[in-house]
Amino acid sequence: MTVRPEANMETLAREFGMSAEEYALSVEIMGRTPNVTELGIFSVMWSEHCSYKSSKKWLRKLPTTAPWVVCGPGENAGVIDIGDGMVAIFKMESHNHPSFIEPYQGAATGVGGILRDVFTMGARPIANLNALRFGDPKHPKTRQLVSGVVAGIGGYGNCVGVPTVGGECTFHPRFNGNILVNAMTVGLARKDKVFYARAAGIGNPVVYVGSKTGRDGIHGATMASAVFGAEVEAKRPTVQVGDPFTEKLLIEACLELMATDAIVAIQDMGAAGLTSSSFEMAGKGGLGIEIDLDKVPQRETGMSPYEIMLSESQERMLMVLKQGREGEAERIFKKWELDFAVVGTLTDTGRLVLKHKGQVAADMPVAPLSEQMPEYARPWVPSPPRPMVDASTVPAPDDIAAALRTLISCPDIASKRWIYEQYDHMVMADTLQRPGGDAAVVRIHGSDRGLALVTDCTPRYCDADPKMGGAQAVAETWRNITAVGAKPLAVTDCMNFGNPERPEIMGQFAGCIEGMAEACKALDFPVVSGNVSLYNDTGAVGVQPTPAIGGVGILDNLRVMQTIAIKAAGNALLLIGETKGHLGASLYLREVAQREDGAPPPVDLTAERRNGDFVRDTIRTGRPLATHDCSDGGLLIAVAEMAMAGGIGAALTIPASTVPLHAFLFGEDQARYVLEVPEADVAGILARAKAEDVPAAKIGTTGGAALTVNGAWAISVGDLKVANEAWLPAYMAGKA
Amino acid sequence: MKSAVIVFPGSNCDRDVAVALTRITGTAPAMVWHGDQAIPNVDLIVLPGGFSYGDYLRTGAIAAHSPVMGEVKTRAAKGVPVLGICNGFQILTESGLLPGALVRNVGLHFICRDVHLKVESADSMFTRRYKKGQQIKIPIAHADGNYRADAETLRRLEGEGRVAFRYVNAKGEATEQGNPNGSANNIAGIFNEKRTVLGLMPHPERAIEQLLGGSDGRAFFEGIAA
Amino acid sequence: MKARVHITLKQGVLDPQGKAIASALHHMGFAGVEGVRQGKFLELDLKSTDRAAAEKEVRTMCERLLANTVIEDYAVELVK
Amino acid sequence: MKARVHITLKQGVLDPQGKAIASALHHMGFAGVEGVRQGKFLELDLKSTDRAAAEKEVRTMCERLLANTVIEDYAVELVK
Ligand SMILES: Nc1ncnc2c1ncn2[C@@H]1O[C@H](COP(=O)(O)OP(=O)(O)O)[C@@H](O)[C@H]1O
Ligand SMILES: [Mg+2]
Repeated sequence: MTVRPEANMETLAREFGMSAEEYALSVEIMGRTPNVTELGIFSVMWSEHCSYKSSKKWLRKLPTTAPWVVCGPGENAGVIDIGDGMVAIFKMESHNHPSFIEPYQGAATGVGGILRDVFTMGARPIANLNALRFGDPKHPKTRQLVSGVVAGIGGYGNCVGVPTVGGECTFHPRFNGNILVNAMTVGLARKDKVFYARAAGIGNPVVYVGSKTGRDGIHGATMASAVFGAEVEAKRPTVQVGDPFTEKLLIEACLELMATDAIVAIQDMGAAGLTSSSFEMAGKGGLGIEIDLDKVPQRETGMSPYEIMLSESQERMLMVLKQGREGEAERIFKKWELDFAVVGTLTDTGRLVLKHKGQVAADMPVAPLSEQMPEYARPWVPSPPRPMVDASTVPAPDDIAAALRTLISCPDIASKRWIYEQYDHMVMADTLQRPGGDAAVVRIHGSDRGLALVTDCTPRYCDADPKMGGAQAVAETWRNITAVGAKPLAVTDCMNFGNPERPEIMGQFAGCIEGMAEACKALDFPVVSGNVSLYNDTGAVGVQPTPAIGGVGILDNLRVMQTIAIKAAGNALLLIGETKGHLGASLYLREVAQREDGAPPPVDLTAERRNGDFVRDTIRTGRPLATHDCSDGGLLIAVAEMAMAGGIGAALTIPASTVPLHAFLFGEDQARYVLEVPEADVAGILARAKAEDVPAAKIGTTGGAALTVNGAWAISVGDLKVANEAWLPAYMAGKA
Repeated sequence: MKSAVIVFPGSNCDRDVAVALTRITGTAPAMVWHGDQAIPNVDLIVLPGGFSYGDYLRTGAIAAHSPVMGEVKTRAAKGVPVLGICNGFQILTESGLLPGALVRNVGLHFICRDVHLKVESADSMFTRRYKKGQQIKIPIAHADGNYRADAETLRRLEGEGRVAFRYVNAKGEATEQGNPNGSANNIAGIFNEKRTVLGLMPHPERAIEQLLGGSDGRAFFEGIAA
Repeated sequence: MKARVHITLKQGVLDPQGKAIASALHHMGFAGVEGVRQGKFLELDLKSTDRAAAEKEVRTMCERLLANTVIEDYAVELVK
Repeated sequence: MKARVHITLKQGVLDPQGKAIASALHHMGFAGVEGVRQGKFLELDLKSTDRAAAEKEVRTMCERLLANTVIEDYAVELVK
């Protein structure tokens, strides 16, 4: 970086992605023209990625409290009380842009980053999940992106030894130029051992640990906020390489030091590295901080203050220790062969002062950078509502079995085994429900309780109706947790949208938030952490709005845990919830009728809650043999998945109603579950449902080697399984 | 039954195997940091799974030169049983305690799933609670489990009955389809000459209770405890 | 014809493998090692007998598959 | 001084990576590729200025750590 004359600072600010107003504000805060290092710091701190300047206004609408919420949004991750003196700490984060440029390293460092957000708070990470959206399978880049992203997630998570227990993966042409890679980590800590980023204690040492700082990823944070264009090529060197081995050592070393009481505050170095971590710690504590950049461990020679401060080298942490505890901390980090350096001290000046080779390289006030951080009320227009699709106008298939086969093998429903078998989902030996069901269940080590974990979102619904889609994403997450028998507690989110400077994109954002907020309130399912990724567009094409939801629930009694697999022949299948045959924005419409239109299924939050609570109670008291919710593809897909998982067929008898048969089978009405129960229990459950005003009906009987509907359209479970399992491996081998 | 689990930087199944040993043998193992050259007096040394040193260079290669491995070799020579699971197996071949090498899976991917195994020999402390020919289901989780050795070594291993476990299909046949990683002769685990050292890629410690998806690994630890 | 391809990390890109190897060598007592960088080495057997054409083709393979040009450099060498 | 080390699989040892690369190249239409072998390439920075001593030391490193001589061959080359 060559030093430029002051006159060029304004031009440089523009290159750094700052607006004219933002630059003027930075001059005002400084009381002078900022130098290159200072300007660089302003630009990353005020980048969309770090400042949430376009989204903050909306995020405030989300409910974030509940009696069990220990710490909501604002810290590195959310913290909830799960009883027995324990807390779960979790968050989801995007690594979309880096993963598009370099899928392996982009995805890998995404996992590394979210792990650090969680263990920096004192939690041992116990599970990873990931929500992936790729472009059209036929698009020439898609296969390579899938391959690289999956290998990167596995490569990192497997090596650090945290099981990757779930996630989702869907495809749509709207993601051709912008894939979504969202990673979630869940950790466990003792409630009295949670660590925060608030610095305290003037004179306390500021300590740097982990890997050395290199020139990697400089201005990565602003890249994540820039619309992709032709200049993507030029930005390539900003890719960072992850080192999961060092991360593993860092986890162990941090947890070892956290077992003592030497740490005052700790913060990982994520986006905008040393800059955001030092501002965050000093800012939260209302203090100043002085850093000697020459003490920062460096991998390369001749690094400028600008480069050191903006580097996004991975696997690094910053912490404030109690005075006199440096030796003890150093011994631990040396044992784990990690870099350790006291790089600065806390001051009472309220300023960040950087020294470099005996000179002051930057001297700026801490508080104004966050207090006067730009916040935009960007113009927005609501998405026009799409018309409801009348099921009777959608042609019925000639052959239900053929339609089922089409759906069960379509990219969005096809088995994702090819993906999750590349993830070590069993390490730590507490994975009680592996990928492939509704929610993963991970035992709380040494206890007989478990956490139910899931990620969910249906972007095509959000695109059709952002508000309904936002509510649906929360509701489906809640439902998946319920379906394994757990009580849903809280969520994290990852808001993936296009360019917020376009009013229709802001309208999608506002709509999704509104729907999410309503659902979270109605379901007592607060948002405790999250992440926003904007500018996911290329040219005029933006991604489908995708508010990915990561949910956490508690299963107090592992013995009642439900799986989706049919357990035996001769049992009844019950359908809980009302079926109106809603085909708008459904997969049936897209994959079989070749139409992508219509309003998404309405989400009735009262029904959602009532039906879910009923199912959970039934699981606690009555023990169904299997439980599965209905989502993509509707009832018939849900039953087919239960049959494939158990290797046992079923005969469905759909009650006569005004709903056309194909709409009953493939409609994506919400708030529904399928339960396998012994015949003897049917009457009791139906009576209870009736008493509680929960729609419920027997819709079939398990048994045989085939799935049939009203005595016809038999399709063997074996064939279904082949169709369901074959697509992804064949596609990845270039054969589909 | 006293045991020690060696912890290398990057080991990540150390706790899992310690839990299995504690629950099934009734005694918690000593956890020995790789930098320590002293291993307590024990009846079994375990090299756990994971990614020692990130599996950089070659899986198990750097760990094989860790200070503690000198002592492991000395003990092994004295007949102290040594068990290497997954990364531990890779460390055993890299350090020469077992013959051959483990290279990248034929499909090139990391694979995590249950596999069927055939117990080829019940004639060791590790396998004595199984029956020869018994078929069991145990998970694997590795990218480099493809066992390779020259023809002469393979002949010797087979001839001396030193193949402990073999990958098989659901019907118990050692076919290509039943072989998840391309290992020569479908080999999943082998003994040293005295059958006091065992290396295997599958993870018996992940199969010790029904809740985890299976308990076929229990007999493994019961044999050790017996 | 044979092509020998060296694929190395671009300058400044972190090399976790090289770092781990260097530190292992130190622990083993090889104090004279100041740094290690790890790369890949590929040998390709080619049908082609036209040197210039072969080189061009291998370079295309590098761009499209063999090297990850975001973080790696490559060098191609033709040998008979 | 710098040492360049090539580590290649011994003849006859299965090379899944090389095989996969060759087949990927075929799929991409590079029909002229008859086979690919993948190896490693290490660059070591050494303090030593004595060429012969350095070479000997690097060979020891190869024997003891860098190569697995059960399946791999190595070649050492000193530069500068
Ligand atoms: N990217 C992924 N990573 C891990 N597991 C995945 C991934 N994609 C899908 N899965 C797993 O496959 C199963 C089915 O996924 P999905 O169709 O999204 O479930 P649902 O319809 O219940 O939302 C789930 O258990 C999920 O965890
Ligand atoms: Mg589900």
